[in-house]
Amino acid sequence: MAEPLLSVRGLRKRFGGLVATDGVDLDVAEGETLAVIGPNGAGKTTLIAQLSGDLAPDAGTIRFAGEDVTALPAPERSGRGFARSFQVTSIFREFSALDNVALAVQAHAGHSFRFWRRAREERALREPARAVLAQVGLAARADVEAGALAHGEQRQLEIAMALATRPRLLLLDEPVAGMGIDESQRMVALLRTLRGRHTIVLVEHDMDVVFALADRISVMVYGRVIATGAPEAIRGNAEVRRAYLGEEVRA
Amino acid sequence: MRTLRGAAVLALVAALMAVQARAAEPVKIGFITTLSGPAGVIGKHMKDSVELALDHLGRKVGGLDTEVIYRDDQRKADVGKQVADELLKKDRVNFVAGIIWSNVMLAVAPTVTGAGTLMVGTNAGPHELAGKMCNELYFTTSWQNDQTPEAMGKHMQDQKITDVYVMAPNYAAGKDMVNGFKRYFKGKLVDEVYTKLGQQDYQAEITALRAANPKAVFVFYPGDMGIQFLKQYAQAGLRDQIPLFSVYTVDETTLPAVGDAALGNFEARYWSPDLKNEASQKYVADFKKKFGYTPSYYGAQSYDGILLIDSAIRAVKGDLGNKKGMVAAMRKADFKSTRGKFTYNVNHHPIENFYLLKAVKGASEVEMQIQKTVFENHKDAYYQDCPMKW
Amino acid sequence: MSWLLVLEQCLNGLQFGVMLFLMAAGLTLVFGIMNLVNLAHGSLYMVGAYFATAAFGWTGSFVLSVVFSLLATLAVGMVVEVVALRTLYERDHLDQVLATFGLILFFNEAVAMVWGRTALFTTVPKALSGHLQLLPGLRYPAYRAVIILVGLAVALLLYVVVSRTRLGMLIRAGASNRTMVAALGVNVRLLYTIVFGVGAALAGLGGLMAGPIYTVQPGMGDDILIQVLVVIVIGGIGSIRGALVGAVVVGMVDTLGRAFLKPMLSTTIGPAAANDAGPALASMLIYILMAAVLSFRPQGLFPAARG
Amino acid sequence: MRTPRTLALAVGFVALALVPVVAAALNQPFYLDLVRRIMIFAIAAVSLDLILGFGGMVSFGHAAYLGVGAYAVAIPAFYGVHSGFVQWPLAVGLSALVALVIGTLSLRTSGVYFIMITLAFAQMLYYLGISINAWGADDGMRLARRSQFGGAVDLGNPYVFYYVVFGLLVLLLWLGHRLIHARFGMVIRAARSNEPRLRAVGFATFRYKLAAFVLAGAACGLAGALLTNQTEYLTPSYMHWTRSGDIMVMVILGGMGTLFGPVLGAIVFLLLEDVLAAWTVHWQVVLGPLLVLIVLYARRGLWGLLAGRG
Repeated sequence: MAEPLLSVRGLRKRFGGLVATDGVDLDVAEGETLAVIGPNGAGKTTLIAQLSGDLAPDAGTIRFAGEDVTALPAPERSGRGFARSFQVTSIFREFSALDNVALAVQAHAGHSFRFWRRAREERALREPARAVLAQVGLAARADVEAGALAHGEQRQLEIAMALATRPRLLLLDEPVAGMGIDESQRMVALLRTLRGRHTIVLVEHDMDVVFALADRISVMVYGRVIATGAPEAIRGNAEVRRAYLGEEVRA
Repeated sequence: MRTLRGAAVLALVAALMAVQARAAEPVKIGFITTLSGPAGVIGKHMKDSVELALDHLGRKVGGLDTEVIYRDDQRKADVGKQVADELLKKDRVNFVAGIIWSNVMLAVAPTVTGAGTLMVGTNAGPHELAGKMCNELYFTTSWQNDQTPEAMGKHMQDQKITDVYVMAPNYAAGKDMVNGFKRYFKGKLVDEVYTKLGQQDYQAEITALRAANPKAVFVFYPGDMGIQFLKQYAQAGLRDQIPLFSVYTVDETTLPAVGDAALGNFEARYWSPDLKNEASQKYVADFKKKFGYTPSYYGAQSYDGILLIDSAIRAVKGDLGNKKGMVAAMRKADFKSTRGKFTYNVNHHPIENFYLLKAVKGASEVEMQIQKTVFENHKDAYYQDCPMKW
Repeated sequence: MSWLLVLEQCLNGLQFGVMLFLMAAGLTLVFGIMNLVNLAHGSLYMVGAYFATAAFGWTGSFVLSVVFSLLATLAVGMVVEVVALRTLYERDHLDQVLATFGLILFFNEAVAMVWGRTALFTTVPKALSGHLQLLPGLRYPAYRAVIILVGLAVALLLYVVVSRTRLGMLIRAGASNRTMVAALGVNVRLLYTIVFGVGAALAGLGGLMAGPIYTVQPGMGDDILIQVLVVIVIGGIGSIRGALVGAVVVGMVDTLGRAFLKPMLSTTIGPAAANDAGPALASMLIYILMAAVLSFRPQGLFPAARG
Repeated sequence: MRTPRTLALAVGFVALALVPVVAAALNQPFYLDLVRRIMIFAIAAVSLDLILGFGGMVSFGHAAYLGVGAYAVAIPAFYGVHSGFVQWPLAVGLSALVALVIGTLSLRTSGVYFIMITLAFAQMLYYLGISINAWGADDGMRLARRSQFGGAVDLGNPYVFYYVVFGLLVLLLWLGHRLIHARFGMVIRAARSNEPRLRAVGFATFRYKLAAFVLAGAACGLAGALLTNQTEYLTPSYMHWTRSGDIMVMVILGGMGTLFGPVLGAIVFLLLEDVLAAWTVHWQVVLGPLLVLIVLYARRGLWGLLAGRG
């Protein structure tokens, strides 16, 4: 195997007495979709936050495209091609959907110490933003205030914002959380179009979504990755069933 | 722009003509002081005294119908300047009087005199206005700041007191007071300590003071700082050990709150409620009767301010346009001042006596009692800088 | 300077710190639990001092005046909470700062209308007006010693309540997770009102103890409020322990700065310069301290669990 | 929804522009002074709103720049330099510099900590001001002359001074309008809306917030320069924390996060103060609860009320 795009070694983060991630190792190849699953409190969201740069790990390294990015803050990782969605929808609620995406474009279109020209009249920002909105199926909702969008649409908007930064690596934290069946299916369809074109790390509870999208699956329990493998292998892994899937079934 | 200037000139001319035409109209006096906030207590003393002066004059200053407009400066220089502008330009007052604080006065006085209106200060006495910035249209019925600490310095020098510990708040007036004190006191100073403006707790300083073991203490702590310092000084048990000499610290606005903690304190001042003269006794008696509390020097000099204006208007027979005549009349100080007869120096600041006062147990409460005269006809230290000649 | 002098100045610093703590405890509790920035806390301190002074005038008994003042401030606090502040909990801090700034204006003026602007007379009760001989050569005013003891007792009591009782459990839980407390079936509104009232009473306790040594007048709470804000920010907002540490640190730094900065400076830069720089620096010291602490620990010394 | 505001805006500007004419016609030059002072505080309020309303940075120490700007005029004047070409750029530059220092240290914190640390810095400057004897300490300094601009502009003429202030206010509003809709403004406003998201899409938010903080400080420094010229006096009390509170009240009263709200807030607050203070010495007992009511029931401020329900 060539050098993976993302390579994580020994990632550790504690909060007081609680160890959220306890020496996590991960490798994600270019173009691959890796799903991270695990019960609540397994440390998945903490893992995403450390990958995106919102949380500084206590120990361990994160290498991306051959470069050690462990010490880089979130904006700089974004500049290197990281993009994320949040577990709890995170958008600019007072701005229109198009503004939201245009901001993401703006972040990667030179500096923003520009004080004169109306940003909303910059075609270099608006055109790509419209294109991405169309890609996620929100073209018709471009001028709606983001806070007024339906929940599912807001999640789509988040994906659009991530895509607008032209990422190499997408970090998706439960993209279908809280969605109805229809919305959920639309999101899975959208994510399916991204497979292969982007490298994706996906944290998700919904097993249907996971098995629909993942090339490989890592299982996290109590801050550790207990198994990694192809979906079929994970489905058949007894330890995983006991630690995780069984629990899900009972619940 | 030119048309605008034209409009401005027209407006000014119109305003001047309006003033001229109203010569026989009632006299309007704008009185600026601090009425809101903690310092509002001083403003109340001043306002009540103005009201008493009006009563004594039959509500007619200079024989004219009188309107006094009180405005609150909130103890802020820019607000003082604004209300002064309002009094001058909107109410078109003939006199502006009052002002407690030096900084407010320094912002207001040039505004008033610059507009050709007479200003009668009834408290603040910054040295600038006694010296280089003195003005024909500016009078004060109080004092120049330094005169009072000079009196205390002289008294302590006369008594050959030495090893004196000096304390004051760390701001301009505090340093001025100490400088005034040192102008006449030449004995040994143990230390000079400047504390934070508005400080509440002096225990640390008092501890250091006791450790330094001086023979006397000289302080300047106006308002609530004084109340706190005196209480804590007494509570530390120093009242009986080290005599305390102060200026602008113990007066009738703070005595009710200080109480026994002031007993034995020495102050220097040009006026005290027990001053024996007809005008003062009448003022104090009527004031107590009307308002139910003992007046302070803030009040006495405000009362004087109205009487000074009265004397000026009478001298020009109600012709308020005759500024020259009024200035000439005011220079004579021809009115029954609560401090007794006094004269004006070339800089329009009083040449007056200063007394040593002591806090003693009176009939019901602690009161200030005159011990002796320290200065007779004392001039301030800045009048030679004043270019005015008359 | 002798070590006795240093010791006595440390006691002074401790006493000032304890006074700050009484204010800071209530403020930090209210912030920690209700997420409310209450600038009007200084007004409650003032109200406490006024009630005590007035009650002493009516009854002539120091003890009665203390009891009355504590209860009355508690009541005022609860009324203010119900009438004005309750709706502010979910608002952002800006709204809270503004509304409570309005309350300061109101209280200062209301007090002036009721009691007048002239400062009121209060003094240390006879029984406490003497001095204690702590060490040979070290006498300390009894009243100030009592302030230290009362403050430390309150700190201990608060510690026990917060760490050992059901109320304390709710308070701690409330600070970290409001919805959870509500889910426990606790009447959150009542809990808030009580906590606010207790915070008010603590401020009132500070005020009534301050009355005899400071000045009882309108606006007396404003300056100490700013210092108390410095205390809780240094300590970490929402943390009682932080409030205690912050208060003692601020009290010590301020007092020792005032006492020793000038003498120390005069040995290095000369007496004249020290006379100018010393007092200026001493008055800025606690703000410099706060800026320094926040530069290294943006959440204060003891960040509350809620981050 | 836009109509009442647009109308109010047009009426407001025409009214402000006509104040000198009306004042001259009615022979009431005082209103010139009053409105000029209001507009100066409006400039300060708009500058605060840039960071507070648009950027979500609740600075409780904004009066510090008012003071720095005022000192930047008064100190050169004290040494005989009366040229406004020196004083005013100095006021703007110096307050920008001070804001840069304060902002660099303060913006590491957030929430209440930010409110308090900005307050602390303002207090430091206040105590510094009252301690410097050479520059008047607590007493302050008188400005012997208003800033001189050669023969071009004579601030001694109240009408000229009025239109200078009016012009600067309009200029600030115009620049502000461009700024908040430009890329920079989008970033600032988005930072208020959701800073973690903004960082996640790739903005290093600190430098943009700091830049806004510095711009706001600079604009407020200009207001300080104008205020000393208005008062012809400088005191450190321009920097007192209650002054910061006043400016903040103006912003919120008028409606934060809008350009014209702070102007309206300054007008209403200072007029109210003038009217109430003339009516009763207990005016603060009215003003205080009024503030509480506005916070509780008119959250978008007076400018928001003008828009009606929308």
